[in-house]
Order: sequence, then C-alpha cells, then structure tokens
Amino acid sequence: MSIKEKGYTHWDGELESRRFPWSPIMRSGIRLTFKKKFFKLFFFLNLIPAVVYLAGIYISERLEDFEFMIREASMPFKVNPAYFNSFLSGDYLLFMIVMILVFAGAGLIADDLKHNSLQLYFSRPLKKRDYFMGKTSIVFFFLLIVTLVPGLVLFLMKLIFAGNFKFIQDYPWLPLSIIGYSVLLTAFFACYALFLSALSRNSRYVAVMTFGMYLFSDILYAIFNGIFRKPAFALMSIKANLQQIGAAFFGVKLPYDVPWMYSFVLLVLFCGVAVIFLSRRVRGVEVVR
Amino acid sequence: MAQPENTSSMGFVSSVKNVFSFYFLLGRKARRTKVFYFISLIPLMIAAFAKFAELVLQTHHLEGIYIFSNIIVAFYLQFLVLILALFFGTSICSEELEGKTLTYLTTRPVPKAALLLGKYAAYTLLIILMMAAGVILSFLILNADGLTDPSRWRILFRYLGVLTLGLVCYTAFFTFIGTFLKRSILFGLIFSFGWENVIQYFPGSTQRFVIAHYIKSLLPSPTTGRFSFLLFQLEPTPPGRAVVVLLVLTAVFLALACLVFSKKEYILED
Amino acid sequence: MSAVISVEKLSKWYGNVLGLSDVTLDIEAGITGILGPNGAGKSTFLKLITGQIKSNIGTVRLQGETVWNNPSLFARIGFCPEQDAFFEELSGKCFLLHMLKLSGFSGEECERRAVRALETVDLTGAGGRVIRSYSRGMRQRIKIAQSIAHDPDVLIMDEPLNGLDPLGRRKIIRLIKEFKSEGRTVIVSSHVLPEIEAMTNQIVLIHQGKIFAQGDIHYIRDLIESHPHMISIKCSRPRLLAARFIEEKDVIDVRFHEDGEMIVETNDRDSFFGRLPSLLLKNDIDIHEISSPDDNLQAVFDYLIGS
Amino acid sequence: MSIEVNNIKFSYGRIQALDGVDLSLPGGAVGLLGPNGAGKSTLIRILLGFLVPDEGDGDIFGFDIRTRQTDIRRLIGYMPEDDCLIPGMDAVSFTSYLGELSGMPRQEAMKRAHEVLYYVGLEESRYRLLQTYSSGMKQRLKLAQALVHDPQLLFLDEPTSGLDPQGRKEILELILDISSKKNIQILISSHILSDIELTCSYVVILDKGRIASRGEIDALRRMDYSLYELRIKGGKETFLQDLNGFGYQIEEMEDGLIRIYVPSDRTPRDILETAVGRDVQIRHFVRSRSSLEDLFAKVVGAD
Repeated sequence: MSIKEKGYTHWDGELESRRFPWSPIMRSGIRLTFKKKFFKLFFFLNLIPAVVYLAGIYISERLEDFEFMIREASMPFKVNPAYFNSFLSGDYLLFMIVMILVFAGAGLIADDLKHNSLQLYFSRPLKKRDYFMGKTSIVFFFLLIVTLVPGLVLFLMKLIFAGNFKFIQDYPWLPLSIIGYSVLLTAFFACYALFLSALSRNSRYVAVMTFGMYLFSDILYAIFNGIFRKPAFALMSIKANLQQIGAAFFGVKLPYDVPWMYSFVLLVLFCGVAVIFLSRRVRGVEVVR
Repeated sequence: MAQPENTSSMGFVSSVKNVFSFYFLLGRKARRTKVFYFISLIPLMIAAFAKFAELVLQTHHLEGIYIFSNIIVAFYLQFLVLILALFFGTSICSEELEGKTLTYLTTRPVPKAALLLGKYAAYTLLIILMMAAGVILSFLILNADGLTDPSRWRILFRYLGVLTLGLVCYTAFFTFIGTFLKRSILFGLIFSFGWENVIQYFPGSTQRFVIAHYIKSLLPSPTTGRFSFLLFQLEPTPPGRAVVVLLVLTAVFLALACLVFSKKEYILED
Repeated sequence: MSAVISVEKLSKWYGNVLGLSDVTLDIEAGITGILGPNGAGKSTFLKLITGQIKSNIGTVRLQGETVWNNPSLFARIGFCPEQDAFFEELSGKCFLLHMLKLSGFSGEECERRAVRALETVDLTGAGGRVIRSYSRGMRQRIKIAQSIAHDPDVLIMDEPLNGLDPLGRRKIIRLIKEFKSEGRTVIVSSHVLPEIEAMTNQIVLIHQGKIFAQGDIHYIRDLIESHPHMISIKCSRPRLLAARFIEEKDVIDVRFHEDGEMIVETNDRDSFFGRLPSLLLKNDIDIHEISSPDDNLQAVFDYLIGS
Repeated sequence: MSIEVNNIKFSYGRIQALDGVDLSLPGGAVGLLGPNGAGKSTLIRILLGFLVPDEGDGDIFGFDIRTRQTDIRRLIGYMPEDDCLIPGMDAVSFTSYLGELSGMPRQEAMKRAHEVLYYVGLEESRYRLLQTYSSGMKQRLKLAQALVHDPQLLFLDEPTSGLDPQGRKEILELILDISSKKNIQILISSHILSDIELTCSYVVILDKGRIASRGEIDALRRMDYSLYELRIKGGKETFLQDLNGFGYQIEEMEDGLIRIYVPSDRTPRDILETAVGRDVQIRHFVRSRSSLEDLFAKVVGAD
C-alpha cells in the first residue's frame, strides 16, 4: 500500500516550450475584458454597421422586391469594392474601434504597471516580445471581430445572395484586400493602444489620451486645411491616413489628394516608435534613478 | 454647500486656500500636466507655422483675426476644453481613491467641502492657464500686424472669457460626476462627445439642455466663414442670461459635488 | 479621568461582509494597543474612530464630539494609515510641509516642524528626495512623521511597525513611548503581541469583528494562563523529569519528540513554573531550553472561541 | 553551487544599491539578511534579470544571468515583496494563469493551482476575487504562484511581512517543509532575524550594498560566552540584582525579554538557584539562538 506524501508535493509533469508562449495572456485577457460591466452590450453595438451593410447587399440583389421603395435609376449604392471600403473605413466604425480601445485597451499595460504585476510576468520564462504579443493579440481579437470577420461574411453573403460567382470573377482580389486592410488597421490600432497604455499607471488618463489623440489629430488636419487649403495636411490625421490606405487597398479613388504611400510609411513609422518605446518602458521593476 | 464652521481652527476660506496651494503644486509636478500643457500649446505652433508660411514662404495672405477666431478658438472650444475639464474634473475625486491618498486629507482639520473646492480651484486654474497661454500667444502671433486695433483685443478678451467660463462650468460638472461614478471617464466621453455634440444642434428649446449651447451663445454672432457650420442651427440665448445660467450651473454642480463628497463614505480598496 | 474616545455599540459591514460588530469601548489617555490577527477588524475600528467611514450602527465620540464630518477635531488627531500610498511626486519634506499647512500652521512654523519631524524619524538626509524613490522602511517612516508633525493630542496608528527592520522598529517604539508623556493618547494597532507589550499594558483584543477582551495586558496574560498550555523543555534527562511531572495533578500530558524535546501540557502554569526550577535543581538536571510554543494570541483566541 | 555572482555593482542614480557583491551559495535554504535599504531586493532583482548590473557577472545553475534569463526563470519561483495582483481574477485562475505562463499545459496548471492553493491554506477562498483579499491572504497567494510550476529554486522577498503570528508561523512552516524535505533551494530575504534563524542554515548579511558577513548560522554564532534569553514572572528587580551580583551582564529588551550573558566558566545553574531563592518563575529559557541579532547589530552598526 502506498500512502500519499504529506506536505509539499512535486509536480510530475513536464514544462513545455509553447510555440506561442503568450497564448495564455491572450486567453485570460479576453476573458477578463468580457467580464467588465456593459462590455458585451457595448461590443455588440459595434456590429451594427455590419448588419446595415448586410441589409444593403441584400437589397441590392433583390431590387425587384423593393421596387416600391426605390426606383432602379436612383439606386443609391452599388456593391463593389468601394462598398467594402466604405464599410471598413467608415467614420462610425473607426470611431467605435477607438471606443473599444478606450474600454478594453486602456488598462492593458497601465493596470499591470499600477498593480506591480509586471514582475509576475517577467519572473516567468517570458520574453518582452511574448508579453507584448499577448497584449497585442487581445486587441487583435476584438478588432478583427468587428472588421475582418464581418468583411469576409459580407463578401460571402454577396456571393450567396447573388447565387453565382460573377462577383468573384469581377474582383478576384477583393478578399485579399479585405484581409490585408483589416489586419493593417488592427495592427496600427494595437500599437496605438499599447503605446498609450504604457504611458501611465493611471488607466483613466490613458483612456482620455486614447480618445483625445484620435480626435485631436483629425481636428489638427481640419485646422491646417482651413488655413492653407492643402490636402497634404491630411497626413496629420489618424483617420484620414487610415481612409487613405483603405482606398488604396480597395482600388478606389483616394479621398485626399496625397500619395497613399506617405500615409502607409507614416503609420509604419508610428508603430516602430511605439514598439521601441514599449520595450524601454516595460520591465520587471520600475527603476527610479 | 457646507457652511464655514466656527468650530474649525482656521476658517473655511483659509482651508480652501491651503488645499488650493497644495494641489496647485501637486498638479504642476505631475507628468500628465506637462503632456496636457504641450497639447494645449499645439495651436500656438500652428499659428507660428502659418505666420512663418505667410512671411517667409509668401504662400498666401493670412487673415489673422479670422483664423484666430474661427479656427484656434474652435479647436479649444470643441476639443480641448472638454478633454481638460473631463480629465481634471474627474481626477479631483477619483485620483484620491485610486491612489488611496484620501486618508491624508480627511484626517486633517479641513472640511470636506473645502477639500473639494480647493482642489477644484487649483485644477481649474491650472487648466485655465494652459488654455490661456495657448490662446493669447497664438493671438499675438496671428495678429502681429494689427495689435494696435482695439477691436481685435476685444475679441481676444471675449474669447478668453468664454473659454474660461466653459472650463469653469464643465470642470464643475465633471467634478460632480467623479464624486459618485466609478467609470467616470467613459461616461464623460459619451456625455461630452455624444450627448453634447448631438443635442446642441436640435432645434427649439431641446438644445438648452446642453452646456455647449450657453457657451456658444456667448460667441460673437457667427460670421459666414468656412467654419460656420459648427454653429449652425444655434438659437442663441441672450448673452447676459447665458452667463448667468453657466454660473448658476457651476454653483449647482459644485454644491452637489460638495454634498456628495461630504455625505458619501469612500472605502479604499484595490 | 474621562475617556478620550468612547465608542458605543459600533457596528460596520461592507456590503454583506462584516467589518465590526457591536463594539462598546472607552479609551483613556496613555497608550492603547489594538491587537488582533489579520482581517480581525482592527483597521475598520481605526477608520471608524477617525471618521473615514460611517458606522452602520452606533456612535463614536472623541473628546466628547462626534467624529464623522467633524474636521475641526483633526487639529488634535494624528493618523498614520495602513496603506502604502503617497503623493509620489512630492519630496518627503514637501509632503510634510503641506500636510502641516493643511493643519493650519503658518509658513515658518511648518518649516520648523517639518524639519523636526524628519529628524525624529531619521529622514533628514532623504527629505529632499521624491517619495517614489524611497525604500519600504523610509516610506513607513515618512508616514509616521506625517502623523506626529503637528503634535496631536491623540495619535492613532494602523500597523506602524510593518515593514521596518529591527532597529527601525525599536526607534519607533521608543518614539511612541515618548509621545505618550504629557498626558497624550496613542492608539496603536498590531498583530504582534510582543510589539504591543513593548509599548503598553493597556490593550484591546479584536477578533472576528468583536472585542474579545479589553484591559490590562496582565488580564490577557491571565487568560493565557488559565487555559491548558504547552511547554517545550529540552534537558539532559528528560524521562526522569517526565516521571516527576506526571506525579503532579496539573500536568495533563507529556510527550516526547524525536530530537529529545519534551512537550508538557499543564492547566495550571503558575504552579508548574513555580515548581520547575527547584525540580530541576533537586534532580540535578541540566536545562537547555524552556519555551512555550503556543504562548501567543492565537491560542487565546482559539480558547475563547472554543468556549 | 547553484548561484554564483562576482563583484556585482548597481546604482539607482546617485544611490549605490550594490557595491561589489560576491556570492557563491550552497544548496538548501539561504537567508539574506539586512536592514531596510541594504540592497536585498536589488540583489534578487538582478538575479531575476529585472535589473542589469552595472558591473559584475554571475550564473544560476550554470546559466549566465545576463544572457540566459529564460532558462533560469523556468527553474525559479519568485515571491515578490510588494503587493501584486491582477484585479478581476480569482485565486485559482490567477495561479493557473501564471503556471501556464511558466509553460505548464493548461489542464495541468489548473490541477496544480488547486493543489498549491490547498498547500498554502487558501482552499476556502480560492474562488474569491483577489481585490477582496486581506494582506495575509495576498501573502499566501504570492507563495502559491511561486510554487505552482514546481521550481528548483525559490526567491522569497520578505515572505512574512504584514502577517500575524499565526500566519507567520504557518508560512515559515511551509518554507521549512519545502526546503527540508523537498530538495528545493530557497533564498529568503528578510529583516526579521528569527525568520531566517528558523528556516535557514546559511546566512548572508548585507549592509549598505556590501556583504557584511556570511557563513553557516551555527558557525557565525560561536562566541566565548553563552547568552541566555529569559522571560520571567515574579519579582524581576531583586532577581536581576542578584544575578548582577554574580557578575553576569544583563540586558533588558523592550518587549520584556531578559538577556543574560554567562561567562564560559559558569553554568546557568546559578540562574535556576536564584530563581528558586527569589521565588521567580522562569517562563522562557533559551540558549542564545539570537546571538545572530548581536552579530547583525555588530556588522550593521546598531545604535
């Protein structure tokens, strides 16, 4: 007969090296965010544009059913790449994305700084890179659900409603555009949110900054444009830059008269700066020199 | 509002003054204040850039006073005043709870109302200074060629007054919100960029339910410039009455804030 | 002498968690130790008597006045909170200066007192550094400085010795003892009996939100005396000694551990210890160690709850 | 030697926290002793790789502390000094989360989290939100998360701070249990001497960023007189006067402890006889466990 040993017992398992050491951070981060009051309700509000656009696709395919409402000649929209572009870089969707960041992104690093929990992470076999990947993936999860997923669903629905493959023959590259643009948008916003979240231990401050900087950059553009009437100032606005790239991805006429590459380079630069800042700011202990 | 109590060893006013001087210092030392200072000075850089472009690059003619009153002021009014008031107003109570420093204040011979009012005064002054520095300097730069014109100065002072009133009133409102709401920032954002932004364009007396309505009523009647859309559908309240309403609102919000702050017990937890 | 603090039927709960239950108590001048394990309600009690939270039932009177929303009282009260929280951007001295100012002192007086308080807690050299850069012990001491700088009549300290090293601890104990002179009142909470014993005889025992005992420490000691007690003895001929013990009727149990340690359980410690030295001498036993493994509060609590 | 460091220096701006520390630590439990601000926490943070030393090098289990941090951290558990938690979580998800981060498979981490929470005595409150934990519970939780992945080396930074005597005793018993039977090495930093005495066999005393003394506790204690600690009940005055008459040096501590220095040519029998003569009860009689405190006071220059 064997008797269970009293007191501390060793664990007989093997530690594994995960391919993605950060996956637990993502999983628990998402769970914690959904636990927040009102977050679920708020999150579903973000799917409203998707529903509206879906209705639009349906109507465009079943025009005859709606003839009593719209005369064909005055059909207000056509489902083409521009339609998808206006979904993915619409003002409302971008605004709601920022609000998601205020809700779910502000505390990502700020709360860890405030509760001294960075040392818990970094006393584990985690590299800084893994920590950031974990936190980034939380933002990715939420943002892709409101951009990429509805984007692809809309595309599929278009095919289903149409009942033929003409659409995909016309625009075979469209799914790639949807994926590319959604990922780019999300990657930028992830850098943006983490950068601001690491600025302070105070998540209220971060929340104000997240919202403020987005709006501020847009207002700045409006002011400059007001004075100088030069579209190049659109490069100052986060929103304008994103819309510019969106238009380029979907092969639509650019909303601002500036090469879209500039916007692209700017956003990539911002992400680079954010990453450098983050890797300096986030460490096991706060050192006051 | 709590009465100045005779039992106090110092008197209400001097308590407020002490609290004020403490937070005025603390507010200046905080790093985030510097960030906000920087942001509020950005219009100044815009102004300087515009002037530079006019003088050196000779690109266009600068309509100094027009740009000042329609662009710079619009920026402050639509954006900065709200952000500053929102952050600093909700900070007044929340930061003491989050930092668990409330204890140091409530175990001093200072009435709670004096704490709140002193801190409100300190933070409001701090953000008024931020705003004023940016506004005045951009005014000077943009109007360097017309500083002898007294009508321009009148415009400057009018705008300064309006912006100050706006800060005073909004900060009081957010102070009140901060005394009882935990997620005050989220609520504040929705209020100031949702409710305020939408309702003020409603026709009739509905628009009188927002603070922005009274502030805009104080602005000079809209010029038909490029930015007049910001003010469209305004059915202004007479300026005199608007000022009174703003001041009354401020007093009411502060009184409510003092009331809540004095009566509510705050339990400090993680 | 009238009570400095008198508390009647005080009860406090947070939501549905009980903080303090039906506490009636008078505290007089001198040092009073509030003693109890973690989470017993000590902090709740101190927060109630300093008016930081409202009681659900009952009243608190400090020098005859109610405490809740009565700020004028705090000119005479010093409070050292438990939480490790500060205005981190300020220097230690600046913090003291402004706290003094809030207490209503003039400029020079603030300066003088701040310097003196820094000196009292040995932080003169570090007064100019920001609190953010302080070590744990320094933070604790600046917190204490803050509570004594305005020379209060009543000093209330929540776990002031936490996080201090032995030397720091000794200094603070000395400081508290000095403070008591001139008829002032000090209320100190702690979960360590010897710490409190080093400062005062007057203690209040709190456990599970209730006052279990209050009064002179000897009373508590007697409580400890009056319940069965374990004594550990290490000596040269333990079995001989054990045989002698068993003859006595106050000895309930004798056990041996592997390393020659003998555990004796008695229900009358006075007579047991009274006998012990002569017993050792008579039998020519070399004594190595006498100790009481459960000579602590928990034993009293267990006993009190058990009965 | 599990830990070896040479000439470690580190400064926070003008404040030199560590000024040339050499260490090579044997197995078992090692105590790191020193007053507040001596550099204990800084040393541990350097060993964990949170801070990079300005000078010096070292290795843990043969892994360089500058370059092989990830390998080192797989083998160590760390219990930090300050409060740290993730709000919104309960103890089980917190502990298993950190276990997963160490590389435990998810289901295993969950199982093990329950186990260690039982072990540290949090079984009843393991589903409660961490924000509502008392300081004693937070302390236990920190120990639990340090143990969850069954490390080979434990760093405990002030493990008993803020605990009541009962809680302290229980934590120390856990530490003793882990170190004595389970072949896990432990480095404990503390300013509480008796914690170190109870749990460690080897001690390093730090002061002002330097190593003031180190060695086996027993060896450090050797002295040319014996020191006894007593607690008595009865007429203290006359008892002490009598002992003074024997030429014993006597010291009374603030907390009522009496320390008697007995020269090596005398036995403590005199003390017993005096006690009988003066009708004094000896409640506590311990042969000089705390000469460590003397040593401590000597090397760090007590008041």
